[in-house]
Amino acid sequence: MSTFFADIEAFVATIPDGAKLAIPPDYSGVALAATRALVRRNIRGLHLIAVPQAGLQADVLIGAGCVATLEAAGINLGEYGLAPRFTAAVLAGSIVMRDATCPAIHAGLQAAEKGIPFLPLRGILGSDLLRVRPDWRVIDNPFGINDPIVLIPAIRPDIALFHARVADRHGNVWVGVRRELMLMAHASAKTYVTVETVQTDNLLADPALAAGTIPALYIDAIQHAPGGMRPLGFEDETAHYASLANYASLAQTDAGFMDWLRTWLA
Amino acid sequence: MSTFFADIEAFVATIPDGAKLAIPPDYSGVALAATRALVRRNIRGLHLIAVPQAGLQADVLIGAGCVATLEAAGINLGEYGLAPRFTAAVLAGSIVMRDATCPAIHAGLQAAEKGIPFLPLRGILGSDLLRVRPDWRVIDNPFGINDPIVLIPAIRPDIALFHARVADRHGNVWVGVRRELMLMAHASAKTYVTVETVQTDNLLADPALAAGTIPALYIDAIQHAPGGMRPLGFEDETAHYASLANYASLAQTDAGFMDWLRTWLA
Amino acid sequence: MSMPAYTNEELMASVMARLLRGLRHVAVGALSPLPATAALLAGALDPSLRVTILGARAHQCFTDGGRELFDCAAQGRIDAFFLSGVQIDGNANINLVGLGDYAHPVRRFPGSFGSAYLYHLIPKVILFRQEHTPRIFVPKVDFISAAGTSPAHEYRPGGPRHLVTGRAEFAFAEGRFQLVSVHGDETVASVRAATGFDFLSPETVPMTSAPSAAELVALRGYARTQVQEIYPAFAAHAFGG
Amino acid sequence: MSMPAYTNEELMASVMARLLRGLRHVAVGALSPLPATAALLAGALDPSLRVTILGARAHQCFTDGGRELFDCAAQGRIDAFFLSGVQIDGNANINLVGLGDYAHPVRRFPGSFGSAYLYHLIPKVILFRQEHTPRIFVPKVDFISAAGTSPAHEYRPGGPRHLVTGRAEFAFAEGRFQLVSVHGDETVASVRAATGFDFLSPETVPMTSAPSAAELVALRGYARTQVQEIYPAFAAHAFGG
Repeated sequence: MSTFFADIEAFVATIPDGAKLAIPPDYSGVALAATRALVRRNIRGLHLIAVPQAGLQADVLIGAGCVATLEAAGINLGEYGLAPRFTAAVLAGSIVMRDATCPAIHAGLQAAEKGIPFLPLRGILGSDLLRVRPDWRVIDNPFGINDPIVLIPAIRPDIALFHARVADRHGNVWVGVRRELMLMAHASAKTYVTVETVQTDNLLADPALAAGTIPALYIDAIQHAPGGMRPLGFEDETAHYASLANYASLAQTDAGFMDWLRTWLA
Repeated sequence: MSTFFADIEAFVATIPDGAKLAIPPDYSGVALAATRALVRRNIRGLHLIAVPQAGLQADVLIGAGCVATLEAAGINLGEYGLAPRFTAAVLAGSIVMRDATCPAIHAGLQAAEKGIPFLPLRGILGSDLLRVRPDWRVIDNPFGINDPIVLIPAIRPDIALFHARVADRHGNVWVGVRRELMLMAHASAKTYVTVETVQTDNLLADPALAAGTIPALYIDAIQHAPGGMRPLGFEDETAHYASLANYASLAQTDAGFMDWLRTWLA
Repeated sequence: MSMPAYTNEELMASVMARLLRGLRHVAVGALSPLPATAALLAGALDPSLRVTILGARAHQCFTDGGRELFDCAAQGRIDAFFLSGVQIDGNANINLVGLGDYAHPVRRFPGSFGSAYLYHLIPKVILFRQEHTPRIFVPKVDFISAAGTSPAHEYRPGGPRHLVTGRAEFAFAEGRFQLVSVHGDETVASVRAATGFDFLSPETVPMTSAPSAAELVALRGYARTQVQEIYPAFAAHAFGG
Repeated sequence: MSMPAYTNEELMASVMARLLRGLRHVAVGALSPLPATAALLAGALDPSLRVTILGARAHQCFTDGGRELFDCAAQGRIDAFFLSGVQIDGNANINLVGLGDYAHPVRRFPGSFGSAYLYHLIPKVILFRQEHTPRIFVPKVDFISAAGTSPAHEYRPGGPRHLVTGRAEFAFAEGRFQLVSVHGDETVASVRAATGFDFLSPETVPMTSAPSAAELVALRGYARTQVQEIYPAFAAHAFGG
């Protein structure tokens, strides 16, 4: 089912304005080369679903005006503090923030993965999240007595977008222990992946690799994009932290962010 | 958390009469050496939960009088037909059969894995399974209108028991794509595993192997038992089919089964 | 009457394979040699058809454990599936559990497996049963493993669309079976005599199209080779030529 | 007043580590350098304590994706966890979202992360916050990310048990904080002046026990080395010696 694209502009061209886009956190496989191509083509109105939290990628997309709604359990730049463009946008009221809690986002995706309308989840009761998320319901557990429990509705993204180490020519993608990427692929209508390398050998033919592989059945678009997480490091923490620190200091102001963005897009 | 046992009698000694025991199907990792030790020590009153279907192992335990209840979506000897001791026991009314459907067993275990009291599941409506499983409920989907949906209560086994290729000295167990074994381990209070080999290198230190590894956190007991699936074949289908055929022909009668059992236990 | 140039299994497989035309993904359950043959035949004739055969390593891509087939179906990623029954009734209810009263059965079978779920979720479910007799095709099954029809308000993207037996092919629509074609020497009357429930039919129906030369080549080449690895016993008798 | 022989972070970490004694498994969230230090210290002193630190490859065994921490907690396999807040009130409610009205906040913080869930499920949640001022410890949080207490009928195996700040240690029981000890030169009065909510306390409380020699060795040896890899900036200033 997977289509291999020859360039990243073509790869992102089929991601429409207003798409409900599932993205992983900065420490997982963030598709930043694809994000840059999305900003370049001036995509608008994205509904980002952070699985379960967001970082640089979401902050850049928000700063560049691409985002209408962010659904996340949290957003920051790791040790480098608040996500400045997100903070500014929320204070200005220019994006809709759908606050969540990490397990609720996983549960919503698992509901979509299972094709069920909701998943129950313990905890959360008494949190103001229930007040600001009227789409989360509380029912009395039908298997208990006077036992309120929260129901999280299914989250079905239009597109899951992430970066991974390797795809094979059959369209299978290896993610290893990053199973949240597999959950995103199962739960989303389509899955777009950029990869460091493309190999000929079938990943599913190797019993060790197969265990960490998303089958091509779930993958719609693949783009070979070495360094596709830059400026973040892919399994290179020094580069990773340095980029976050640099961004965090520049993006404190609109002007500083625009400088960073111009450099990045150039 | 994993304890390594020196012999299989000690390994099974802590599995009590009446335990709610989760077991995989014949094509997955069936712990038959451990099963033989359980029969030898004359275990009684087991509540078997087949994940999601049973075969030789369950039939032998039923024939040997070890089972009070079987919960399964199905039981047979693969191409070799009906499970004869199960069939005889049901016709004689000597075991309680809790008929299920495959995804309901997976869903019940996933509910236990998530620590939630139930999971909703599509389908099933109109099936007589709902009549014979009063513990399954039907509610109106709170997110829909006039949309009945089945709720499957959590299945929390006392012990998951299975056979796997390899454990490491830290107590981690590799199951590869056999993720239902991982689900069983997460959902069960305790997990007992027999393995073909024990290695020194930490499975979690290898990114490829880690993706298919159940961490020691979930593993309580490990027994090194090469050939622990015999007479079934472990990744050896010829031996596998031959044993099933042999058993299927002998176990048609009580006497034939007792002959088979005596030989197996000797 | 001349000896047919193909076995009854080959005819059934070719009929079932034709029902998969134009689909993206067909899945076949464990212990289903005839559907596996049909799916492999369809895949041989249309390489864009994805064929998933449970229990066969070479034809299965799942990496998320036993639940993945069921999740995948609920996600709408499986277009067709095959189900059978120890009894099948005129409402397409199927029984895989037992005969007689459930609490005190006179015969007991393996169980419902995934039928109660997949029957509701996979758009095109093809029922099959080679033995076509009144003890299989009954007015009402003793136990409904999976219901053939549902009230309109129930969520049900899937359900029975076809029934292929050793004697005939039926369509299922609006809660009734309709005879589509009969195999070989069968007639509407002979099929009716072998069927315990009523079904719609014109007075005469066409004879089921025999496997084409191309179908027989694919059946006896690629499909047989693959099936042999999964179901050696079945492969030994099901293929002609 | 003499210069203490340990940093405030080292004191807090040793207090927090002592609260982990006798447990089987402590987990530490991402971006939690002080809890990570405490957990590593506790693990160094008791090798039977399993320490899971999210975001640190060397201290994490999970293989089922982002949901595993939360599933694992719900399974009862995690005994202790640490939470903090931009505001914490006298009912142990914590706020990680923002100041002012939610719809029109005056300040916005990252969000609730897993707190709304883990606070209810992990038996011993240890609240911590080095800055101990009335702007943090408020009478009532502006937004309840996670509730400190629940009605008796609600399912809640977990909850807040302790609070460790830069000035003092508190216990939390029956819906109230109780002062347990004060650090260094602090007094009940100075802690009360720094705290925006009321709490129980005798007239005088003991001084918090300083890190022992063994604790300091483990802190500045094993714990520091490990923390450096995860939180280089924190490690650069938090450790003395």
